Amino acid sequence: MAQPFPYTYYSCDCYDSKVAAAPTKHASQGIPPAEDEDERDFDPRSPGANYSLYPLEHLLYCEDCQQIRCPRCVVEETLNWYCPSCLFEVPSSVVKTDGNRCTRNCYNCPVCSSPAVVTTLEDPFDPSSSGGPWLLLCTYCKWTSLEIGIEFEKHTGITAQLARLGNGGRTIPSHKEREKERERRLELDKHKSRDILSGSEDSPTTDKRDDGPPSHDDIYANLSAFYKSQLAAQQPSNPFSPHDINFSSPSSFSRIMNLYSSSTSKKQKREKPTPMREAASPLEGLTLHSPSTDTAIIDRLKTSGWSRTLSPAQKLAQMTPTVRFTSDLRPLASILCTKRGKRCRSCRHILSKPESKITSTRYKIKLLARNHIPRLSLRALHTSTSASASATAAAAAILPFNYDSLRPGLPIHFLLHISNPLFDPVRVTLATPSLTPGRVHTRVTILCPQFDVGANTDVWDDALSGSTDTAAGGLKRFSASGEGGAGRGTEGSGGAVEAGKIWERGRNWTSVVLEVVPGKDGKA
Amino acid sequence: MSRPSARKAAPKGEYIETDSGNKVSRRSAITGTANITLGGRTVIMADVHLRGDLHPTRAAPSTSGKEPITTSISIGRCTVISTGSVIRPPSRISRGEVHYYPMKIGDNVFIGPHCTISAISISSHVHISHHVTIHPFAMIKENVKILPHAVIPANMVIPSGSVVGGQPARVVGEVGEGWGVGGGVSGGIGGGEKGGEKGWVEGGDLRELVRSVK
Amino acid sequence: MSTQPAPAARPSSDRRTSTLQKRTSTALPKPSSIVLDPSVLIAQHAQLTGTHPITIGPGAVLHPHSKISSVLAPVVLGEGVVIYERARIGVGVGDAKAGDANRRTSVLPDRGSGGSLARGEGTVLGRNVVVETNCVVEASEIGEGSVVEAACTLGRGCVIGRYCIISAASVIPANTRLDDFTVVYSGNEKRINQTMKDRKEVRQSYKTKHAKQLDMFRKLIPNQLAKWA
Amino acid sequence: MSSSAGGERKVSASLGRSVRGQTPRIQDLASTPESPRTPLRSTSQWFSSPGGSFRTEEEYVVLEVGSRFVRGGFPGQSAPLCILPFGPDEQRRLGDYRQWDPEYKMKRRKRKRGQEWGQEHELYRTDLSKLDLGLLEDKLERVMREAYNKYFLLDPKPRRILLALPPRMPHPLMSTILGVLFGSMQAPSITLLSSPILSTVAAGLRSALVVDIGWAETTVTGVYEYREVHEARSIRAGKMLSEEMAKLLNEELNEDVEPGDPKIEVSFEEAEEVLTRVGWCKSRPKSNRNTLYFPARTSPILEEFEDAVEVPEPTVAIPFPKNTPPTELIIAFASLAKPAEAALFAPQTALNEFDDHELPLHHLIYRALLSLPMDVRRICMSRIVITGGVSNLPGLKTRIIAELEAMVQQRGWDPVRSYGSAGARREAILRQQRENAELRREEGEDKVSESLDPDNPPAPPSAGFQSPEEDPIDLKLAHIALRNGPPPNAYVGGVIRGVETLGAWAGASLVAQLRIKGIVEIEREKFLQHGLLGASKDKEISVVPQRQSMGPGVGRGAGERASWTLGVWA
Repeated sequence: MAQPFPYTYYSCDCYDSKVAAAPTKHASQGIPPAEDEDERDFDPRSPGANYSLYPLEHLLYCEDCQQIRCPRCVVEETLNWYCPSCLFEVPSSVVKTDGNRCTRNCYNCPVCSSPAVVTTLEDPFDPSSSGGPWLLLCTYCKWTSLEIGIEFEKHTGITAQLARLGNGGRTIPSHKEREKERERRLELDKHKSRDILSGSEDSPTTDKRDDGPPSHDDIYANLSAFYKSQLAAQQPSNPFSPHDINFSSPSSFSRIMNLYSSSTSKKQKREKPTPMREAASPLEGLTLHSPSTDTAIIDRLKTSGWSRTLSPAQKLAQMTPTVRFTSDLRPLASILCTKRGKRCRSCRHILSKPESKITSTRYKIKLLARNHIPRLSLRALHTSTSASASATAAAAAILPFNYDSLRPGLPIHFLLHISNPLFDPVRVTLATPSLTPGRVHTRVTILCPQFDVGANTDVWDDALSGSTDTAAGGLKRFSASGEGGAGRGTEGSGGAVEAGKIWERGRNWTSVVLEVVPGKDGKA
Repeated sequence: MSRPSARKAAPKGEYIETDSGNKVSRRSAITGTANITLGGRTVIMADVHLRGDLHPTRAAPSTSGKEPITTSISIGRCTVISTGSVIRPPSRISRGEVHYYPMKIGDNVFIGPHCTISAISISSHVHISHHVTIHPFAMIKENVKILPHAVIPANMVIPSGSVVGGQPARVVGEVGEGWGVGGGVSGGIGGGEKGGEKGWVEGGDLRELVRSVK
Repeated sequence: MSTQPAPAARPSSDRRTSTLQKRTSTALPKPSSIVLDPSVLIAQHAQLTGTHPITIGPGAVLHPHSKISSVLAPVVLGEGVVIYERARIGVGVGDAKAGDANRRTSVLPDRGSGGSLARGEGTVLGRNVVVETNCVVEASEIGEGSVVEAACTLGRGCVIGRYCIISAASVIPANTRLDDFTVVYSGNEKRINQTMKDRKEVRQSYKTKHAKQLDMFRKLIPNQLAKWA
Repeated sequence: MSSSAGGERKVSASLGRSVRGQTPRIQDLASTPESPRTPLRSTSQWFSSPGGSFRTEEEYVVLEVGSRFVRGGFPGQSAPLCILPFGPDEQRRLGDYRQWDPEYKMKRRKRKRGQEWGQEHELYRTDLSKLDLGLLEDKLERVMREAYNKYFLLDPKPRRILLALPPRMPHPLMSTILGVLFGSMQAPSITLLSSPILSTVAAGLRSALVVDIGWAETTVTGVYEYREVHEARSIRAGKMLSEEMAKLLNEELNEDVEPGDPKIEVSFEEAEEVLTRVGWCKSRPKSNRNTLYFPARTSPILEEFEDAVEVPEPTVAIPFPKNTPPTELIIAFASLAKPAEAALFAPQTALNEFDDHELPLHHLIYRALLSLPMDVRRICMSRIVITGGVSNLPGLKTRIIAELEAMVQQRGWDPVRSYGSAGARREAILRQQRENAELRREEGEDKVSESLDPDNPPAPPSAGFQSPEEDPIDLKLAHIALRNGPPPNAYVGGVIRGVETLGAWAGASLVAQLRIKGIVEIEREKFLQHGLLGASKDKEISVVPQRQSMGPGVGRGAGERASWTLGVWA
């Protein structure tokens, strides 16, 4: 269990407001309005509830709207960017150009996602001067860049080196080089087709000679180059002529589009067009389907088997969606993360604003809900033996999961503690369905449904006085939190449990007793 | 700064309390006490193992600043290390020699039961759940929550304010703005355990917790 | 495994141990005895218990509060083996703590069943095996140079190959066989450590580093060997 | 500010398109309307706004919202920055980190009662009766937040969104999705583009037959000159496929389970993983294998699993760590192709037994082609673009193309399937045609003549195999074309040909990079005011038949010039 039991979730108002706002949508859906009613009362077990229930520490409070603000009724705005692994701040200007990733030596293992370090392969017996060759090593699953045939000469500027290194060590031409190459070969093809008037269809095979099928990126580059050229062909070359505003403007494009529709053809005539055509060669981004690649993949599957293929997670993490085998993996530069401020979505007031310095953990502004709404906490009121049972019983009552330690029919008492952060007393009224919904019908009785909680006055002397008596049962409490909540605080239960009476009251807190009778579980 | 070695005669009990309020379980296993500093009000529980004996051999800058002697483990104030956890400074080979590096643990750090910790540094207000393994030279910043059974790979840096979990661990979320607020003196303390609410929260001020340890 | 530069190891040691390997692997359970090479380092509070023989090769290091138990079957530690704090070696050490030592045993085949002691082969750790903190090792064999990281549980009758790495907190169910160079990670994933497999120099540098580590321990940890010999 | 926009709408309906929360501009009046048939349509207004022509691509965020994944990134990138799934783990409460607990990770997830296969991995389904739009909104909202906060990392400046959607998306769905993007993501405007067209663009084509083998259904869309001209659907797609795979695995796993023990049931995740890792598709069965590039060993002899055992047939060991006890399944490689066979082609079943909504893929495609006008067909048939998640299954594309080719050879383009008594004569004709076809194939594609002239006169019965008529003018044209026209390859037609595409997202990224404006441009204020009904001033006049009716009124009626339209989505 990630969340030690017992815990408290708060439902944000945005749920209701959403439902309230719904009718328009419903109208468009044609759902009978009757549904709105039962949709209004909040069911914690409905899948939708997962999106409106939050732990207290995630809730903010908008003082202008006088409302809780959960993570989704805020608008977040980025303050600055930094790399989570080297903790360097990245200026906003380069963030985009770097593809939102760190350009230092921060890399993650493509297999298990843990950070990879740069280490050397050099023979310990005769250390070479350069200290190389270097490689990326995952300290967790021991993956190394050697497995994709990549070594580095220097231990610095990995990103730069990686950009030029393809898997298996072949060098990747830079963008410029690729551009040049494309131009050159396009020219070539033109000549070819000019000479042979029989219009020999220059099929992809003529270009297959160079390393295999072009990569995803290459195709994309070719395509966009092709389209650009086609669009440019329509336009006067002078980039500053008013025409050029329309350079790639859709009007011209769509004109090209419906070239064949008679309406525009005359206009075309006037500016003697070369109609925007389809890509005709791989250099223009056209790739014909070739069965050979398919069969190649299948054969590889057959031979290499499961272990050489990639799990869905590994695929998703990769930059290029087309990867299939472990040999296609690329080390992943760590994705930058951001410091963000939060604003109220409705009134735009700032709810939280961290200090922009990366190292600082302080906030300039932080309006927490915990300072405006009562804090609830629940714990079993029992001997340590049955405490765990009772705790889980309640869990079964509150949450969809069921524990085996649940003892049907055995009543357990819980202590509901409500503390008041406000400076005025509050009056609390509790209510619960006598039988919890869901598979396990647990009977919950609130012994004292109505009571007051005192104002939050003068914290300090209370702190001093509180110091002594709070010491009791601390060790148990500690172990509780350690083990994840089972057997929480077992001391106390001084008075007898009586209906209608609050259990205990402090300066700004009150605790009452709930009786929980776990029902028969389908399984247990 | 005081060392567990300098103990004042305490009443027989689970814990020996040092003059600066550190509580060290009699059943804890501490080797190389000379190289360990406890910031005060820090709790070392039973079966905790501190490997102070694995200390830097060549003169390294002492992390605690004041100490002339080499320090291998320095733990801040109000930090709780619970049952069965092992704290061992990380070592690596540098310039052909094995070298142990001093480990630093900040204030108000909670280390759950049965953890194995070799981090190079753990900043303040970090909450480490039970059965967590932290490999050498991991660096954990402030206000981090580590989920149970997480395995933090070596050299990993965990930025502040993140929740990490999994094997290998990755950042799986952010602790909310309100994390670690409350407990301690800021409200709710009046209740303490008696009122049904504990007087401390994860990542918050652990004084209450330390006080309650007996 | 990290590949930092490091001076040469003593090749002599290798030769010596290879012979030792043969001997230990074929060692018949002698009546209860503890055979310790004089170069063994046993720290304070390290435990050796049990009735069956325990054999520890040269240069092995037992950290404080490590526990070697031959209660049910003999234990053999090869040369340069390192056992860290709270690690427990030997058949039967797991049972006591089976419940809480690892919660995941529930979803794996119960280790009791497969771990029949009929073979009675006990536990043999090959040369330079490292067993990290809080591990429970009941495996019958772990090959040379393998590392068992912190808080692992190796069920009875497991046979782990050479240069394997069982990453932290993994659970190896009883009677599992792992090929050489296997890496077990993320709980249940397995992969082959190609680099280690293909590159001899990597293994070599790993060895030298291990040797250095051993030397370091000798410097730092007071030896209580006398108490046992 | 929404109110001000509202005022504006009332004042100047004719300026509607210019409303951006600012005052209308003259250029807007000048902008000449194009024919509503064009899916991609111009508005000069975007560029004529001050500094407009210098705006960079970063202005846009490119999204593709599929039924199981959301792809998002920036224009000019070849691949999306993030591909985010909708799994159950993505739908936990904040602070519930269960899925990171190793113990939980080890457990096999059971399918919830009354849930269909993989239902909890879907964002939406086109069948709205079972769809909780509120939940959809929640899911999408969270995912979009993740995308923006974890991957896009944009500065506070709001970004326009270029959204790729399947055509004919139910309007409630659309309005919900748009609602999220406008509401939570604060997008000032959203441009809708239909994914088949984008796939065509991303293949470098103008016309194509786009076969999108998605999750819930396979959609075959005839695209001609960037216009959808025909659409056909079948439920034989990813969902069925993975379900078949699950069946297969269950059988295999349960083989050695004692009758007493509970049957093993693999989870959706497991089936999915096996499918994506080692699933594949057989080539056409041996019969007339003229387009077969396949090793004889895994040919249809291995239909039965049994022979697979005898022959030293390659096997795959698939680990099932989530099984209790963790096992490893050794399965014949050949049988990993069965699911694709059963789910997508269903060779066992006779054609007349299929419902229209569950046609096997090759029949679906064939029919789609058949129903296209002749000249469109001959263009499309040689531009078959297979995309969608399932299309990554190795061997699938080859298979489909091969099947298609075979069918065309068999039947030509004759809609009539059985001639009864006239069969013999029919045969003769067919033979005749096949000979032509052979002849033609020998001559290869060199006959630019017929390819060159775009508006072909309606050709003899089978447009695919019309014998090229030698026309001097054509020849002349051809030469001219060759001299200063595009390479003839651009005009290939009449033969079955597969073309690879980079996918809809890449297409969208291209379009955005080239700054081409889609027909459907929705602006924030308007949408927030009126929702999809924004364009519905002329309810009564435009009653466009719609797939998912949301009441009349979103049609592209006469009044649409004044406001935005829903284009293909109407």
